[in-house]
Amino acid sequence: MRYSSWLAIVIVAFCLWSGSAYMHFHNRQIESEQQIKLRHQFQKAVGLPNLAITSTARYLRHYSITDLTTPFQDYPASPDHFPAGFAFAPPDYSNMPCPIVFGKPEKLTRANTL
Amino acid sequence: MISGSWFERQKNIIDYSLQSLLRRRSKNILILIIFILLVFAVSSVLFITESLTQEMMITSNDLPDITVQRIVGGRQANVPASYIPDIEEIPGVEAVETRVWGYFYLASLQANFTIYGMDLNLLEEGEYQKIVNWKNVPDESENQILSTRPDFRMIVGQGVFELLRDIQMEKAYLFYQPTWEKPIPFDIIGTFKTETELQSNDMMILQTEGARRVLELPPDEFTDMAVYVPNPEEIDNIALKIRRYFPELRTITKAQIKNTYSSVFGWKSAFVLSSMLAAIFAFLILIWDKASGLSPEEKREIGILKAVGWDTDVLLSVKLWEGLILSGVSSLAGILLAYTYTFQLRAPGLREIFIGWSAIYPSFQLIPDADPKSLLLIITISVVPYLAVTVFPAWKAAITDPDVVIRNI
Amino acid sequence: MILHPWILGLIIGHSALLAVFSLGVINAWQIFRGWDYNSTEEKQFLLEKKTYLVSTVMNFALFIQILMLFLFEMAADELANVLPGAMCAVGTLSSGSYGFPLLNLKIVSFFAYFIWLMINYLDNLMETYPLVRRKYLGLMLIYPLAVVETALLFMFASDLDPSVITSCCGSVYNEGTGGLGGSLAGASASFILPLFFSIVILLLINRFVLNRRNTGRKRLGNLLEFPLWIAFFITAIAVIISFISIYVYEMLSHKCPFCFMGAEYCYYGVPLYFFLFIATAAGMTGGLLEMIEQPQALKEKAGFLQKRMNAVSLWSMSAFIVTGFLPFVIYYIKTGRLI
Amino acid sequence: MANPVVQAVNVTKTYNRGKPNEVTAVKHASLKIDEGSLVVLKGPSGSGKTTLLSLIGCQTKPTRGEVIIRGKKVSKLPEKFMNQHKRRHIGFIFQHFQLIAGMSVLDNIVLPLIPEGVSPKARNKRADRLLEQFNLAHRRQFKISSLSGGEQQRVAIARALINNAGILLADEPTAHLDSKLTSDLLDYIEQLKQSGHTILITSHDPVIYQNPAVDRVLEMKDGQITS
Repeated sequence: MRYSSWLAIVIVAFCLWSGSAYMHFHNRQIESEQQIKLRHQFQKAVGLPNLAITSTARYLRHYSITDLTTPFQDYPASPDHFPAGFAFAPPDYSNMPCPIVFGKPEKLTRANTL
Repeated sequence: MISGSWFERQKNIIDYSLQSLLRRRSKNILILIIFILLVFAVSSVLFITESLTQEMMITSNDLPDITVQRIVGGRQANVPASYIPDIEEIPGVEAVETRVWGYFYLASLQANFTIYGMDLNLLEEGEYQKIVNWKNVPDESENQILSTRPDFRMIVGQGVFELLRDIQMEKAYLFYQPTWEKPIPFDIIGTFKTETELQSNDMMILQTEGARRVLELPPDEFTDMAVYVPNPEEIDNIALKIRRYFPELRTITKAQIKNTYSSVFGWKSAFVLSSMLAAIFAFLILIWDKASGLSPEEKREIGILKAVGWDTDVLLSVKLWEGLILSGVSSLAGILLAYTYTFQLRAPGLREIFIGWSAIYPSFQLIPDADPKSLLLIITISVVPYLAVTVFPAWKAAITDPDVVIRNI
Repeated sequence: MILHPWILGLIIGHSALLAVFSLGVINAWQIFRGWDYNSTEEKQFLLEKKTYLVSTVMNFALFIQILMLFLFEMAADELANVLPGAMCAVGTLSSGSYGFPLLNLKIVSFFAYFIWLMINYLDNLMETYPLVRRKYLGLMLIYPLAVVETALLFMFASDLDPSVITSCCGSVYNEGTGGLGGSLAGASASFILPLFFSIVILLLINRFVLNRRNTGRKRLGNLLEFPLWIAFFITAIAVIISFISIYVYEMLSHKCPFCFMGAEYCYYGVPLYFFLFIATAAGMTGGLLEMIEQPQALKEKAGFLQKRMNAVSLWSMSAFIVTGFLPFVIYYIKTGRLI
Repeated sequence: MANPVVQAVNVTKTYNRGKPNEVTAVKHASLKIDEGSLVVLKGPSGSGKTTLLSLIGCQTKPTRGEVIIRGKKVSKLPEKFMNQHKRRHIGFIFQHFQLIAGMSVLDNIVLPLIPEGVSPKARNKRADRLLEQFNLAHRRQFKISSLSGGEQQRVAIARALINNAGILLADEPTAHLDSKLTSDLLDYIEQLKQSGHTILITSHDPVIYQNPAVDRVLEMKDGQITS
């Protein structure tokens, strides 16, 4: 077999692969039409900007409408750690007593075993 | 002597380059794998960035034209209702809407919800109806409670709903603030459809009055205002006017929000990319080493080729074709892998960088956005440095003297 | 502001370009200093081998430069999303004081590389390499272009100030400078179009009248090509801005030479600029080749190359005019009026 | 008498000039070889035969003097043009065959044609003819490493002949062959001579230089041609 036929096989494989990727792309585009419509509706109804992908703190959830000072006041359980804050979680505060108490005080044990 | 065309000559050279690549399979496969991984990493980051920016851009046209906030002491403060008539009077302003929203941190779940107050009846009618999965409330008595307490209803995002279901509060959630005497239950009358989850995932939409209670917002005060301006050319002017009349107010236009968006994601992806620079450099050094440290076997081969009449520039083209084929194949494979990983597998591992460490994750099903421009960028980032690094070693190899073969040294 | 994928891409590409070019220049210097055709020293053999390195390196540099031209335009376009007030690439380029100088410099260096490579190609056809010293001297003279370019890129990148997070929050004035504002857009189509076509006609007259004659006039004609093609390039850009773009966007106010390179306009600008650059580069090279006289054999070879270059430039020019005026014709046929 | 096809005028080759290990391998050597003749260059090892052969075969450039192949002064040419001339006029058989071990017989044979831009079809046609001639047709796709010494020798000859060069240079072709294979080789060489090739062989093997087919025997000693 000639060596360039190897390349041809590789290229054909790539074509198939890209074809399947394109099919996925195309299907998603069609699917997303409905999705986009619904999202337009939602956006119109609510009007709050930014995506809910970082819902932790105000300066992350709505960074396009918060101010630069917010990192210092925001995440309820965290001191500021802005430069890394977008990727790393603050220390685990779950051992601390939960300030919100439902029912009787003796239930106050570990906060996250509600 | 038959002499072929320039084209035929290039074809022969490509043929030979392939052959020589395949003959040194083990060495080249190693390079191929590392190369694919690098391209894969770079392009996944770029894909996610582009796609997220795109996601934002899709809906950003429905945002209010100007968001107005009040700043007191350098911090955002509530907006009293007294501003509304003054702003409405500015020519060009169509409407001023007041908004009530904020956050609610649930320490036990370490989750931060976004609370938004609006008239839920609005959602029950017209086109908005479609964005909510309404919950049938079969129980007659509960229905009664519902009707008697219309202020304590809410619609939640899918992510919130799932969290609440885990703590058995999927029917109603008990809000509590320290100043209250006792918790108030809020009935969940619906959830937002998953199609909107990228925006609604952490949202709790409450009836305005209820939201005021939860956010402890006094009557006649609002979180911020949304100003609607029908003429897009006027937006900046009106924002300027608002700032002139009321220096304590801050205006954020739709365009500024869009800018922030692309710059934040651009910054994030460049951050990830530059942290990968070390890996890229390591790879380039590896390539340099592989390309310049010729084995005696390879040196002999080049000597033979030179001795049977190959020119230096033919050998150089062989080397560069080898590089081009290797880098071309791996960048293609890397890009395709990245596509599959990002949009079909939803980028496990990488998505955490972009979605942070929140407790409420959206499912991260992004709409693919494959711009040929970014493909060109990826290819530039991967192929150009590779070839640049191989030029000198390739030349070094190509100038091997045929003497090596003849005198058998 | 350096942290943006497109800026990173540009920086990587330019670093590669500069690194590779520096390698070429170091070797060019050695060749320039030590070249002696009649020598049989090992050193001379090594220098001869180095000529291969320099040619390869320069071919590669030209390749990167073309890629970078495209990438730069796209980066500018992409960054316009980030910069307040910038609507497209023009906004990005004019936001700092380095954008347009950088673009111009890139165009100049593209032509310089192209011409150098053509002369290098010609010289390599000869067994004695008659132009060797002059050509490497030329390479060293081009080198500062690459250095300045890279420096400008860094300045451009650090000069870009999105200040978006503050501008959203603070009271930053949106300048809204979407227009070109340059001197080119100021020129109206009724002034630029006749100028452009008179240059085209001059070129054609030059090509088919002067060049047909023998000896002295032919030489003059070929030498004239060089300035004529430069003029052609500049007026063509002006025509694109003041006339072609109007019909591509079908809007009187939109005069942007970059937007139509995007997907929304089916990448219309890519072939347009491709033809323009090829026509100009080939035309300029054809004119310059006339200056080569010294060895008779070289002059003959240069003559052949010149003919080829002239043909290429002529065809590309026609292709440019056809592509350029296509939107106008289509618009005119569809609506029956001018904008 | 025909014109000399190969001519060396006062050739000198010095390796590592100006260094402590400077060696002059060939000193002021001159020779002329006529069209169609078979010439043997004999001499003890280290006498500069191989260097002279590689100078004639355009593999290295002389330090001083001229090498003229078919009327063209090749020694001053830049490598590209020298190589071109070499590809068209000279076939070279190396002492250790110098075949690329990982490649098949066919691929090895067609190597000189690749930079000329000969299409694979034309290449294979020519190679097949030579394979037939040298009894190698059944080994066409074999790897070089699986061939015997004699077969490798034949492949090396076939490769030297693939570009239809009129001049054939062989460096110690019998050094690694037994007597049976040597006589086979001599047969081939005689055949080639009959078909009009000009052949120059270096050897210190009496079987070669005492062969009746040899037209001329030159002797080298200490880098100089003594007879």
